Amino acid sequence: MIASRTPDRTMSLADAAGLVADGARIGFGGSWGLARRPMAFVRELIRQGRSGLHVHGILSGIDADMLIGAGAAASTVTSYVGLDELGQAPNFQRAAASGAIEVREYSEWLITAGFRATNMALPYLPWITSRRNDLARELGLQEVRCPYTGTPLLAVRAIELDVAVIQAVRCDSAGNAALSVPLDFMYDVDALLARSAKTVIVCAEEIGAVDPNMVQLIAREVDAVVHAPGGAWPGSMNTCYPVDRAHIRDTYLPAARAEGGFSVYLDEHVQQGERSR
Amino acid sequence: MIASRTPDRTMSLADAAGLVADGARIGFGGSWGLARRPMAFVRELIRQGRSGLHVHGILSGIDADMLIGAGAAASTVTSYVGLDELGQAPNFQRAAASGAIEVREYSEWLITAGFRATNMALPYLPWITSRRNDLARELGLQEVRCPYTGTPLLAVRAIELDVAVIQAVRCDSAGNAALSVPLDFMYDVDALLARSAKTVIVCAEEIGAVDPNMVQLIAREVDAVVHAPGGAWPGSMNTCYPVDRAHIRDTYLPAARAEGGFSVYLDEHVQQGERSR
Amino acid sequence: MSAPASSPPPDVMMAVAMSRQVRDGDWVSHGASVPLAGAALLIALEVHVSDVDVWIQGCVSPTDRSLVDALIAPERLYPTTAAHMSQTEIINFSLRGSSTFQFLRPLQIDAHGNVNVSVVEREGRPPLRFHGVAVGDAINAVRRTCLYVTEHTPRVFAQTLAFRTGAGHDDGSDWRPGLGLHDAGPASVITPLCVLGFDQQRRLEVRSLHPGATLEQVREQTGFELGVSPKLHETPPPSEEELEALERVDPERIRLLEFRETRDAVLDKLAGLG
Amino acid sequence: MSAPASSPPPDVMMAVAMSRQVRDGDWVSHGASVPLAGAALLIALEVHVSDVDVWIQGCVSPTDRSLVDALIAPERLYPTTAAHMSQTEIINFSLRGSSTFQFLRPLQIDAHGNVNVSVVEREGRPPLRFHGVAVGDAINAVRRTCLYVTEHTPRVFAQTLAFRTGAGHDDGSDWRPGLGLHDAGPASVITPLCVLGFDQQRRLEVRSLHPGATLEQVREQTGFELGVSPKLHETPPPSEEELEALERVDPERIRLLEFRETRDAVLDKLAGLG
Repeated sequence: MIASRTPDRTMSLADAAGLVADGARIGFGGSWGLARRPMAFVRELIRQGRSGLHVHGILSGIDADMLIGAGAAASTVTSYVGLDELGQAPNFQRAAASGAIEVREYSEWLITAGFRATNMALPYLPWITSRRNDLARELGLQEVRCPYTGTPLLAVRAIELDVAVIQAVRCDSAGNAALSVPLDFMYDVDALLARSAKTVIVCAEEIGAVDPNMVQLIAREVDAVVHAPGGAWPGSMNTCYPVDRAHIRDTYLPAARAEGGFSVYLDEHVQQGERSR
Repeated sequence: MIASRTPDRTMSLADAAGLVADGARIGFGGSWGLARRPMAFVRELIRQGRSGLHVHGILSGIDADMLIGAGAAASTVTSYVGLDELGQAPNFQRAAASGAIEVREYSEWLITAGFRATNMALPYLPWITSRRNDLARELGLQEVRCPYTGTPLLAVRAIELDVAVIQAVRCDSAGNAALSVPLDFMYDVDALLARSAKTVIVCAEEIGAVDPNMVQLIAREVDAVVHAPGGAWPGSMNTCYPVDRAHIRDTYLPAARAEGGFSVYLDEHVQQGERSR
Repeated sequence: MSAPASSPPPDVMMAVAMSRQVRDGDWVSHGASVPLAGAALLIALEVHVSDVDVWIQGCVSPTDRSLVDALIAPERLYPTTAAHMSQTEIINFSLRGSSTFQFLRPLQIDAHGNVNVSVVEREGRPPLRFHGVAVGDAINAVRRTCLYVTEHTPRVFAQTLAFRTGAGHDDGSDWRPGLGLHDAGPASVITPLCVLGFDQQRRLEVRSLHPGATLEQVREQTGFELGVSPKLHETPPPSEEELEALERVDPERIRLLEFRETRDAVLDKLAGLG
Repeated sequence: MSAPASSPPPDVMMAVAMSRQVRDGDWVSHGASVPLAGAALLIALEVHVSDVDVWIQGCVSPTDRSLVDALIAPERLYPTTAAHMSQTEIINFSLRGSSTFQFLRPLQIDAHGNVNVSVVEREGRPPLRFHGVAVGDAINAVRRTCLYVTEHTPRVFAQTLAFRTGAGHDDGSDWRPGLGLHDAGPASVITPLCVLGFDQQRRLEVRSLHPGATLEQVREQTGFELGVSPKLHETPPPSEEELEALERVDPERIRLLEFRETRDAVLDKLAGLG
């Protein structure tokens, strides 16, 4: 009798970041701009000098802002890049205004619609909202008609990713991942985003057995599992730790706001590697 | 300071069945033909003499068969009517062959697609499977083209219900319902079906507080909560009780198979009311 | 119209006026990082309504009514919630027309309640780009949206929007039928000066002036012709009950985060909390 | 080709032949009430493959490998599963082409692997209506489907189907590209007599004959012209390992439920189990 081999998908942060090519379409999970964002992974991408990334998120935050500040991003495809109640994302604001990055702004509902389409292997999904606005026009969304009722609908094009990276509360070594325990408000759309990607990387606070009722990504859907405790810092991680507001307010934001000031931040807080937290 | 009123949506089985009109489009939840089907509710509909029902299910079973045998059904709209490993559903088979009921056969994927459309308030959902077959032809499904890729796709029309009835493991008096604990294989499509209905009735094995992580229907989505312990009998209920195989094999099936024999079954096992089990 | 000796501060008057827009029976979908709207919602729950459901940070009707928790520590709401409702489900729920009320804060509003949340034009410099998040969808799907702005200026109430993030009442026509949309859209606008509603032509009109504000002042600060409701009145000042509720739910005055002048002070406070 | 003195019984030969269709790396989506396919899958897991994932009754790769539990007591699988995967997600997963293998049992199969699971024609009486459940979708989306039938007759292998529930290889053309479908479809057919595959024109051909079966017999029992693979051979009889595994996973011979003659005896047995 053969015992099933349980695949071990764990790898180092460096090896996992090595799965991301320059110019990749990469999506980051997370709930708002400072919650559950895979920052350890973002910092590793910067240390490895990745460039030309097309940064996707359903909502984005400090992940996108830091990549932009490091010159690693070519575009953003998301419905939000900001730091929540702490304000705007300075690197994003500057790059968007100067045209240094391309901004492809979706609404939150439209971008989930694009990922829903990919999840169902559809090239588009019809949609009823975001009508008669400049957002849909700017995105070049076409109109379709229901063949039964004649209703005109927006056609949201499927959004595909090369890589998705999610910071999870817990994951086993095979890849069964509990993204959020208890469930927070974006856990299920993080799974939508992951399922739109060819390669899925889970960074987990803890590696270990996961309650089968709380598995939000199945091992088979995950390509790499990285042990990244504290990996959402300086953002928050579910019930594990809160936002490091002092760091963002007193260190991150001033550096990001100063023209040319961000390289000092990167030298001090990124290039020297992850600290244990 | 006002304390929030928690609405009490509990009502008697009889009152809840009174919410179903003759000729209603009614959907029943459940996992396969003999699992988690709201049979106490079905029996009450028969006792109240309901007729002309359009019986929907993602999968259907003894619920549809019993309603057909009682002359309460005008049509079935589902991807399965059967008694699982115990075999075919005799009342359905006879009525389908004779034309006594209209059979609108979907595939399981197409019918969930129809409910997914309604869940997103779409009049149709594009779909890639069930291609070049007689099922799609028989249902009169149209083809649409993706406006971006030109891909021809099946258009599955949204399916709307007047009433949905779900047998749940546990529900609070406001209507927060755990359909299945632990999660079985159809819990989420039961929620899809419920969310396609104007009126949602939850029959629960137990009335009481529900773990917020296990709530699959939110109180606001539920119109009536019925305490119906043992309500899935003679089918099974999740981990609560198994199928009463002896009853189905030795009593139900012979009665349903005999031409004209089912009225005796109804007299003995339905008309006399629910027994405590 | 006589102004009282001391008018209530704009954050108080706005929170209270906004709270009165919530109705019994509502399902309120609540955004993040909008503590003024949060204060209004909590006042409503404390004083005005008894059977409202709230969706906030993925939680359905948590019994924790602390504004600071909702803003910066959503994990404290989790143990007090009746149910978690995922992002996909709340979107679907709203698409089906079941979400009946939401506060939205635009950068600009035109005469028909169309909104810009995306672009700030700057003289001699490229425009700044912000994000609409779900505004362009919610304003189409949620039955009644209450728009609010913390500055009432001609730049905010603009003849022409820099960018239309969301269609409110479009050109004033009843444009929703036939597009798969329910009857929905902006129902009111609350500013530091007044409460606005929509007339029969779905054009903004002044419904009530906050204590201390004048019609001339409002018109001067609005970039388009503004009608006046035949029932124009003074916004009833905050009641004792409303003020007590506000103090109860927001003792730290986190709501002031949404006002330009007090924003930094609130951030200082937040750094010491949570 | 010489038949051995005693041929293995059809349920054993079929279960074993079917088990050999599963490959390392497969994701197998498994249906309900198909214990012969269940036995085949469990033999595969016990003997042939080491890194296969199984989706069964909503459970992903439960370590409980009892066939009777999978058939009539799925709740016993729950505590042994790595994860629950909902119906919506398994459908999406399959639509994305990630489900690589599935057993399907049609009522009829034509020369290009199109299948009927819906209609049984009866002489002088109206046809009986059955259900395809997900067959018409799975045969389009799952990368390799293994069709199987427990009777090999001209009525089963029909020139013309009474109803086409699912398109296998249609008219033999490569019809999937351009329709949003992945490369997928029926890869093999197992019967009580033989193993069939598809030739270059996507037409059925005999690959191997079970011990005791002859080509003449197979052709006689097939309602259309049947090709023969240039590599035609005898189906290797069940190995000791395979037989032991079968005995281990299905000591009650629940698999016989799928054969007409033994169906009632199995139901008697099931009534006493679970």
